[in-house]
Amino acid sequence: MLEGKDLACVRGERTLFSHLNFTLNEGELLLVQGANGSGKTSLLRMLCGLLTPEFGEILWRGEEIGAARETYHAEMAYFGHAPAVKEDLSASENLDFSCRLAGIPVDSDEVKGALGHLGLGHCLNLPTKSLSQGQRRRVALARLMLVKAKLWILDEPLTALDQAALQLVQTLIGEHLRQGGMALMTTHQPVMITGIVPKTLPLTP
Amino acid sequence: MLEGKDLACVRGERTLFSHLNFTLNEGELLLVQGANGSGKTSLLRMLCGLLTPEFGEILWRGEEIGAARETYHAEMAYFGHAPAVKEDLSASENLDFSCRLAGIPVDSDEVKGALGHLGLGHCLNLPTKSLSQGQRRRVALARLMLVKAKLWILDEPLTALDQAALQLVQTLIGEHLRQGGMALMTTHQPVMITGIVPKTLPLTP
Amino acid sequence: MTGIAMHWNSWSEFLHMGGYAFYVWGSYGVTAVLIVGEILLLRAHRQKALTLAKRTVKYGKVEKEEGNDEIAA
Amino acid sequence: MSTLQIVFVLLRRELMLAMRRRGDVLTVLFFFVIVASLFPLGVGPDPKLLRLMGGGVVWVAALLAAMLSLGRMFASDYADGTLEQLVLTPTPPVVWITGKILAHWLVSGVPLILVAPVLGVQFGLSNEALVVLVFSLLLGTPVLSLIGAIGAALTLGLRGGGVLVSLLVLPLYIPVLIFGAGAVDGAMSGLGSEAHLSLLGSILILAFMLTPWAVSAALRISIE
Amino acid sequence: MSTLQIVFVLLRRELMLAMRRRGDVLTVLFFFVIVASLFPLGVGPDPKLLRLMGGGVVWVAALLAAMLSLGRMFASDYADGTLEQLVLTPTPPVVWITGKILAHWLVSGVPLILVAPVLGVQFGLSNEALVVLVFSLLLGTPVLSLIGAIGAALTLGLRGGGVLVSLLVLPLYIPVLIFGAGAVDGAMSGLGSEAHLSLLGSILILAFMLTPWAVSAALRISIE
Amino acid sequence: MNSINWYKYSSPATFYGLAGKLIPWFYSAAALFCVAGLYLGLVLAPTDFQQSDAYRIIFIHVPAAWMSMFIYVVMACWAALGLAFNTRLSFMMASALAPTGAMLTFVSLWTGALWGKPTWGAWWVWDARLTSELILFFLYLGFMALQAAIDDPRRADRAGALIALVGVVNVPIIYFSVRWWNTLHQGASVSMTKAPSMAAIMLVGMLVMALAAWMYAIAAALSRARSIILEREKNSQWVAQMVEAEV
Ligand code: HEM
Ligand SMILES: Nc1ncnc2c1ncn2[C@@H]1O[C@H](COP(=O)(O)OP(=O)(O)OP(=O)(O)O)[C@@H](O)[C@H]1O
Ligand SMILES: Nc1ncnc2c1ncn2[C@@H]1O[C@H](COP(=O)(O)OP(=O)(O)OP(=O)(O)O)[C@@H](O)[C@H]1O
Ligand SMILES: [Mg+2]
Ligand SMILES: [Mg+2]
Repeated sequence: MLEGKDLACVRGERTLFSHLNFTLNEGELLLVQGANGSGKTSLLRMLCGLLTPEFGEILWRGEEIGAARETYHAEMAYFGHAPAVKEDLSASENLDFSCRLAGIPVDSDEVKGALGHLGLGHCLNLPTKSLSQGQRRRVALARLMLVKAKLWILDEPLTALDQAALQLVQTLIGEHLRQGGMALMTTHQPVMITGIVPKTLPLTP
Repeated sequence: MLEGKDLACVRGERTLFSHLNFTLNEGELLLVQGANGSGKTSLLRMLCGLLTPEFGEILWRGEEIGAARETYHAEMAYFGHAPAVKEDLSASENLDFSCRLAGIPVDSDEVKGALGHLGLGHCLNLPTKSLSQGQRRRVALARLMLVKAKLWILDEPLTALDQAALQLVQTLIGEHLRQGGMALMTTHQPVMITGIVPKTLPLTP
Repeated sequence: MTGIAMHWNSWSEFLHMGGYAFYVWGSYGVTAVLIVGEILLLRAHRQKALTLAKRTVKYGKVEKEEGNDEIAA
Repeated sequence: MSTLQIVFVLLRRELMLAMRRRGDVLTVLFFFVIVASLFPLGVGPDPKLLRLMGGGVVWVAALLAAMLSLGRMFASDYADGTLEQLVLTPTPPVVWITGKILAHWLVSGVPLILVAPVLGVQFGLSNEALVVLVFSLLLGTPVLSLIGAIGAALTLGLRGGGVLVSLLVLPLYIPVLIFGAGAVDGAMSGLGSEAHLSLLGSILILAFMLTPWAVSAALRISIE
Repeated sequence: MSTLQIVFVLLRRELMLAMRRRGDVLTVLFFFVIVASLFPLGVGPDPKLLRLMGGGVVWVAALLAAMLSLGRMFASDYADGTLEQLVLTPTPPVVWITGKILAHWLVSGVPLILVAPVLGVQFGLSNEALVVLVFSLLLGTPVLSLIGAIGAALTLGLRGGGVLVSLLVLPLYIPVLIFGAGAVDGAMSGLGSEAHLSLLGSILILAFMLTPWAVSAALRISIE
Repeated sequence: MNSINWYKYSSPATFYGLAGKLIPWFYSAAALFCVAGLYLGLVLAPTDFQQSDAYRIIFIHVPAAWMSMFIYVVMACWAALGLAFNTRLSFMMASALAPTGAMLTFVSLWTGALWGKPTWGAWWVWDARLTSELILFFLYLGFMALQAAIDDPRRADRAGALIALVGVVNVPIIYFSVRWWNTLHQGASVSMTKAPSMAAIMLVGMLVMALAAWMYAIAAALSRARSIILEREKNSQWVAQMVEAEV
């Protein structure tokens, strides 16, 4: 479904990778692996359409993602290094607005449910600036549950999370895959999702 | 020599720690331990005199560090989260200026020696903005070698370093201690310095 | 206060202020509004602080009174 | 959801954020007032001279205040990742960009329009000139937000962005300044200000149609 | 090393850094020129009017440019940890603070002084007035750097720092503006400008003796 | 520490209770003086032969102008005390005074403008006294904006205190420079009419109103200080006990 063909990435004056090929089908998880600075974030941003590849093309259901921008973005959710959470809004306001802006109207029960599922039930209405780093990332993760995208692109979703949250996120990904979703992620931590054998994609210069 | 008596620290509205006591003598290493956000950096900044303790006092050779500011700062070196390296200056210019500003005139051979020892011999004259994160921290570490302070206060000196550099830094600390220096550091990584049994100082609220 | 009598002959004269009603009452009126406004804001501030304190007490985040906290106490 | 709904949601969000950080909004407003008040102090208290300068000074102060408030337009969204998420919505960028510019104008342009008459009074402008001043600002400040957005988008994440953006944007502001201040002068001198105001109006329409595209391109460049 | 040597090393470092990022310095200079040039555009081309305003406008532009350049004074040192290291040197903070303020003035005040005569000519100032303008800037811009340093130090690391610093600093700049512009006006009107210049001089001496202490206190507060 | 007793009085908990008892008294005094002053000024005082009844603005204008300057000085004194002795209460008093001071500054500007239009024919002239009052307003706003921009209360306190002190050093400089600026040029077509030799009753009325403004300012500042204390000390034992006792 998502295909990368002969991709190359150049940042500054360095070629980070080249001749990269992969396919990702329904129910599959692709782990992008590599050292610090090897270009994982760059690859993920490329797959979102935020960065233009130096060479090669990226296909979504056989179409180039630039050409199919609207349908592609409607089916995709990106979780980046920055949590995309406004410090002055509360967790539920944040979620509400980000879903609406993505074109998905949600009601407040859904929002509450998602936040409760991620263990934020007691701080729905606090401004997020008084939440800890890990809690903010949970707010961002709750968005994934609401947006109901087909393809998840996750950049280090496991950092800053404690043991319980780690487990939760992995279960979340597992369920998503079992329901026919696909996911592509990077992480420096071990990933264990019951019933799923992830494909790996090593990045080397 | 360095003594903390009944120290307490309040950040924002939270008391991070209180009733903290310790002594650090020549040749000793004190490891400050605690979870994220437990106040390690705050304690170290307090010991530098950058932060005023909410309660308690800090003594250097029996004198309050505020009163003995000049002598204390002349004998102390701090290595913080931020590497204190100017991106637009080269590694050797950076070192040269920072030593001179600390009141220690150095000649260029010494600077070259220190940078060479830390494996930066080949990029003495590049502006530091084109160095990687780990290399920048090495530049900052080279300053410790030149300033010849009695007391080292090191905040996570081991992050962003690769295996070889880790080894090097620990050897450096070991030598410093054997020559009668003292060091106080925080880290989330295991520390192994031959011949030294570090004291530990756990931080709990 | 003998020798000082009420200056005005009628209400309307008082309100008219010798033709300067707009300026005089404009001054007094806006000042009154500002003072009442400030008092209302002060009350709102106090209510907010009280609810905050109550919530804090309810969630049990109260620190133990510490011997070395006499500056804080 | 329809395009209009998206703009509406965005506006609500931006206004809510502005309410939560009222301080920022007020600070820009007072900057405007202070800058305008500096001029009499520099030039001297002669009322005749001040009356002649009034419109121009208020307009220059508005330009500078608008320029300083540009930092807020995309920077925080860029820093916390919201901007990326907006780019990744299926909505065409031009739509939400228009919404953001509109919000910026509501938050930092409209307050200027509201206090401008007070400043005008301080400079001794006639009543008619005060009305024209307000009208010219009503037509001109949206243009400042629109053009400024391009500069703000281009300088995202650059060091020294503040001064740089002024260099990019101030020259583009000059036509607005000329027609805006010209309208007020026209009203003061009795020459009439319709011509100036209608030129401002056409600049507004032009800017409204073109700049969102330019901003969209600029954001793509900055986000890469 | 002696105190003087430390100041000298610091100056060398700051100037070297300024050379490496010439763009920043030039941008402030252009801002100065653009702001001063906006006025004739806003006010109209009447030469008499412009002559009357000239000194005041150049001085206001200098104030605004100085204010915008304040962001550079401590911010990057604060962000990369250099400021902490400076605080931790045995040298008394007042010494290196004086050095930094001096460097700031050399980098952003002196260029203004050099181009000011050109702007003065644009406004039709007399030769004598041009000389006085340069002198008044020579005495006044160091005060702008000195007072500005307090604002810059207090707003370190705050969001919206740019506009905030202007709110803090511009009111305090007013005496400098009044005497500076007054000196130029005095020269233009033939009333003489010695009184104004000597007042500027006394303000400079006062500021030079007091502000480093205030800045030192402000930095301690902001670094905590 | 030999000044334990002193600390006790400056302790927010003690102050909180004390202020709570005092506030009603100050409010009552303010209301009393205000009623008396208004009666004197609006009802009893005769019409001024020069300015007709427009002069009655004086009964708020002058008290507000006096208090606006006085409060700034008091605020700076609290700030200095706070920086010198590190007492948190002093900082809180400084922040509590600022909004009231700014409000009164605005009142004096507003009433002055409304007075100026009938007497001078202009809402505003760039007169020395007017201009320095305007700058005082900016100084208040700068203080408040700085405190609002800082999240950490400790830093906010100290930074605010420092800018208040810098401001108070500058106030005389600003005042004299503005005066000088204005009198040197003397281009203004209107100049401040000399204060008319006031009838005794006007003077008394004005003084009574000034007292009212003073009492009000104290009451408002104390009340704001109490809320600030409550916000800052919400984690402490005494607030918990107090809140629980109240519930
Ligand atoms: C916006 C305009 C005005 C402002 C900002 C203003 C400001 C002030 C200030 C700051 C004071 C106290 C000064 C001191 O005690 O030294 C004051 C006092 C006074 N003002 Fe105004 N004023 C304004 C307009 C007027 C007007 C239009 C009049 C009357 C024609 C007026 C009459 C007075 C009088 C009689 C006093 C008391 C005299 C004294 O104590 O020296 N003011 N004003
Ligand atoms: N905007 C940019 N301009 C120039 N170079 C860049 C830019 N962004 C990133 N780089 C460089 O590209 C390289 C790869 O960065 P990237 O963020 O993709 O790494 P990564 O694999 O995600 O690393 P990490 O594990 O630390 O997240 C780095 O060397 C970085 O310096
Ligand atoms: N300027 C500040 N104002 C308010 N709170 C602060 C400030 N600086 C730090 N804190 C808070 O103090 C706590 C301790 O911070 P500190 O940096 O000392 O932690 P740390 O032990 O060094 O953590 P880490 O292991 O992540 O480095 C954190 O909860 C932080 O939010
Ligand atoms: Mg990455
Ligand atoms: Mg730390």
